[in-house]
Amino acid sequence: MKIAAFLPELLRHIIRKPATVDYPFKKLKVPKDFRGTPFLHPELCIACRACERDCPAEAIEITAISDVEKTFKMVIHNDRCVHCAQCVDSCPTTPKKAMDMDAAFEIADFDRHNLKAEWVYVRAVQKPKAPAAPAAPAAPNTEAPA
Amino acid sequence: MKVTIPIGPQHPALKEPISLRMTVDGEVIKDADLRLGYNHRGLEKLAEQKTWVQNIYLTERICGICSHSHTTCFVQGVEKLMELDPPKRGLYIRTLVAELERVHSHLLWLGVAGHEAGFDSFFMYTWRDREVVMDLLEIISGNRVHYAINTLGGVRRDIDEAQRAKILGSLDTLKKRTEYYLMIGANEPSFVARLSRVGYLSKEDAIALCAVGPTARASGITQDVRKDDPYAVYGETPFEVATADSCDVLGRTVVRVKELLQSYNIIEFLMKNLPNGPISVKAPRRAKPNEVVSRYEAPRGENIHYIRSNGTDKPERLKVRAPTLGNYAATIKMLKNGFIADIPLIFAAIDPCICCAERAVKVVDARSGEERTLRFSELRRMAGRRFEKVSQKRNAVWPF
Amino acid sequence: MAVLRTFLYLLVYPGVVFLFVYSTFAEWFDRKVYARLQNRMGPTHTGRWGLLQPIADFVKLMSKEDIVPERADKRLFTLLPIFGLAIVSTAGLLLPVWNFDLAAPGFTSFPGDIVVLLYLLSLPTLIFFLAGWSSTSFFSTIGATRVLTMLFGYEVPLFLSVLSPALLAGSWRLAEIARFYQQKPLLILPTLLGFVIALIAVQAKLERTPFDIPHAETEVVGGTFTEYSGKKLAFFRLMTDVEMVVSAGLLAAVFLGGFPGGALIGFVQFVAKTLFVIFLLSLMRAVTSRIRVDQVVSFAWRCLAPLAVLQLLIVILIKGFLL
Amino acid sequence: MTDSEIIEKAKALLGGRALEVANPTLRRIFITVAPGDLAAAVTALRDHLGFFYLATISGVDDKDDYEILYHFGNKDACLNVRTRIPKAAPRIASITPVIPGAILYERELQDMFGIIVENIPDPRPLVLPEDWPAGNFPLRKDWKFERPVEKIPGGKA
Repeated sequence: MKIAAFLPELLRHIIRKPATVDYPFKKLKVPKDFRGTPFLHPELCIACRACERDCPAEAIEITAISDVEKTFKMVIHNDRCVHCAQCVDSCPTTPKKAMDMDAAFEIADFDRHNLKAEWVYVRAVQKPKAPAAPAAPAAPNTEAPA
Repeated sequence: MKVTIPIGPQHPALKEPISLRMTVDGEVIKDADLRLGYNHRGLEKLAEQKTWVQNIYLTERICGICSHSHTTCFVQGVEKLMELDPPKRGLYIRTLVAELERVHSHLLWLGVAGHEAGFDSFFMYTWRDREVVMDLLEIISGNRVHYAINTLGGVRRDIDEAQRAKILGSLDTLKKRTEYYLMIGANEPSFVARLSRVGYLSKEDAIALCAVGPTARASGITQDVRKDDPYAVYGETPFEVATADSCDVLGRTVVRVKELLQSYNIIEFLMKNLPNGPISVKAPRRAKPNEVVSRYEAPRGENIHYIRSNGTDKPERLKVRAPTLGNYAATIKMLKNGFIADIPLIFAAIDPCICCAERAVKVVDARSGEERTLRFSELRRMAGRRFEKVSQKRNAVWPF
Repeated sequence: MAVLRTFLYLLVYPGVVFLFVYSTFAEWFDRKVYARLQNRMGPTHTGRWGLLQPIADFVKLMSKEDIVPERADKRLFTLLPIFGLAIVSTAGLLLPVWNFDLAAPGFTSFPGDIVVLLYLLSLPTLIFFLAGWSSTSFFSTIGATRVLTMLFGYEVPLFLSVLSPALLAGSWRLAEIARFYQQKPLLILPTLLGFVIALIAVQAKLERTPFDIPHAETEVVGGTFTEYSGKKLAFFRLMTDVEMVVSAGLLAAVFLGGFPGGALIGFVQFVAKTLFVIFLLSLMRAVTSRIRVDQVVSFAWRCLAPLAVLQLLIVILIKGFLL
Repeated sequence: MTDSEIIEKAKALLGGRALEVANPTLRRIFITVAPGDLAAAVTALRDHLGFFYLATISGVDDKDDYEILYHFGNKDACLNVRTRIPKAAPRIASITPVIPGAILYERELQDMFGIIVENIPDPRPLVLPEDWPAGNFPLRKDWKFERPVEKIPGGKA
């Protein structure tokens, strides 16, 4: 039973730099593959709805606009998304995945409508893995991700 | 003279909504009524409407601190249902994240115990050193809290050489700091005065009331699912079950710190003999009709999932029993004859994860009638009469 | 002219304005030291290094809604903070820093002012009890009874340990006690034991961490101040700050040899010595954990009181043989 | 004690009462018992086989009857005692005299399935709020709950 057992440790720290970071003014670096917000590469998406089916929070919504030109609209409800990156895992497109995760985590907002990200695109045709590099048709994407 | 004190559902000592109604005679608690259900989310009904893959992330959100334990318990059960055999490296990574979570959960608990006892410097220092583990988890799994590293048939992310070295490197700072906190916890007189002989739970009571985890192990029961029913790679890892027999909050603190030291050895063992190879196998979408009981040693105690499948891609029944629920009956027993000042400490001693255990209430109705005359009895009797008048007028607020 | 001097004397320099400003500075100093001891930053963004943080808190509280519980005795509930602040400010006037030379001391230095100061310092405890008692919520009543229970613990050791140096100096006048120890600095050593006891007892009087049981937020929510809000709570917070400055001033005057050296040097001495005492108080606040009410009383009677009597014995022996 | 030893001992202890015994995987034993002699079976298992720790009680809504599983655990295995009660007469005897810790899980059984647990020491609702409409029990298969449409306040639709 030592009186003031914590004293030496406390006194040692009185001149040291505090361990806390001054957050809004100085920010810590986010590690390499941090799971931030999901977003879509519209030119690679084959609209197979695998991500919509596997999303635990039902945050992905794919609607077909017109079957003639095979254009689709995907809405990612970022206010419902739980950032688990399951959509990236279940996305079957090879070699590069259509769904991807960036590192943005400061996405708080006053209006939940600002958290919806929309893409309208023509479905990419998934070339069979022919030896020649498959030239995916340059789909005219009409709206850049929000 | 009895005064009933409502602690909760909103109260600074309780991070989550739970209602404790203490009948108090002066500073001594006569009996306790625990009322839960304030954030019951109907998880078991919801699980029946989601597919196996979606349920992984649902079970992960049962508890914020021990999220990996519920996912692992669930994924192990479903792997048995689907007859999947996850590769060895995947199991090693899964056990590694389990132990890292135990380290961060116990360090968090040490801080909370310090804060409940008013020892804020201890709280600040333990939580500062907990950041080392949180950063490790963030580098491995991409997120500090919900790691989502489990998937059906293994894990989703691999560990490269740099991460392995970083883990081994930060182990000895953690070991040094934990031994320092064990010294402080056992030697700081004002802190020990708040912990020893508080919240006494004898071994017979712990057995009768089915206490789990560190609460039971601090009363001398060596009961640890990692030893009794080894899962993942605990069969091969050398470690001992930490127990104490002082049956009070100090014993639970010692048990948790010993478990921390054991976890460091396990992590070191895992990192040294991490086999190479694939980390997961492909999982089908449906599971044949079957049932399975899956058990897991969470930082707070034993987790049990009973899963039954009916051939579709959704479970027929998912029964989850979180460790805190098992300890509530024991908490009521501990609260009796304690002091008001000890309520937060006794309650924090079982490391309650209230959102996990949305299932328990228990009334102890030992209405001991004797009237203790105290020097301040006159003052308190006046207070008593004021409350009766007060409570009658606003009885809608406190339904006695 | 004399009226203007007394007016200035009362309100500006040694009086209310200076005391409030200095007590907010003391609170900033306490919070900054406490934070740095815990390896944190402490207040940093309000004013230079966060200096204006206590004032910012005070202004925020003054602008908040002011709720009075329905069953509470409204007049008592409202007057208590004002009484408390008044009592503690008048105690502040008695500190010996203001009368520069003993030949023509101001009107606030008279034989027996240490007794008045101690009495004025024990009144706030009664104010806290009444505050907790008159706001008829469960938690504040428990807080109130705890304030009284603790009072019986630390009051006697505090009085004994503060009065023993006065006994050694042979006078009840703070200015004379201070001058006695300025002339014979060596005699400060035997009273160091009293200084330690007084520090612990003052920590209990100010209800700071080892003894902040009456308003321990994890047990009884806000304790005595649960029902207070808005201006009343701001006044109570200011009152505890001023009480800290006054107690630190008392300890510095009695144990550390007062504040010699005319107006300017006396002022610098006063600031230095009170900040040293406040540093010791926040050190004690960072090192220990909160103990229970029954432990406070048993600790006080089993440990503090005997040491205080021992201190008294030492003083009497020295007075008898050496002087 | 390996699984087979436990099974022999359990069969010897329970005699005819053990209707069927299954051992699907290592350290998992399922014993089916008639509802009537549940308490006797639990006492025997607790005293002679050391199954004093009750992990939890799971209720399952199985088309025309309820299946209740009592999960016990000890050093060597996890033993699950299963009983079936018809939906028409959902009654079961409480095992709190044998294992006091079971009070919590029996309360939840009562709330979630509407199974009446006889001579339970404390019949108050466990998890459901006081003003929960009587008569509907969430975990029954026939209890449907349709989620309200999510209305996002403010801004464009």
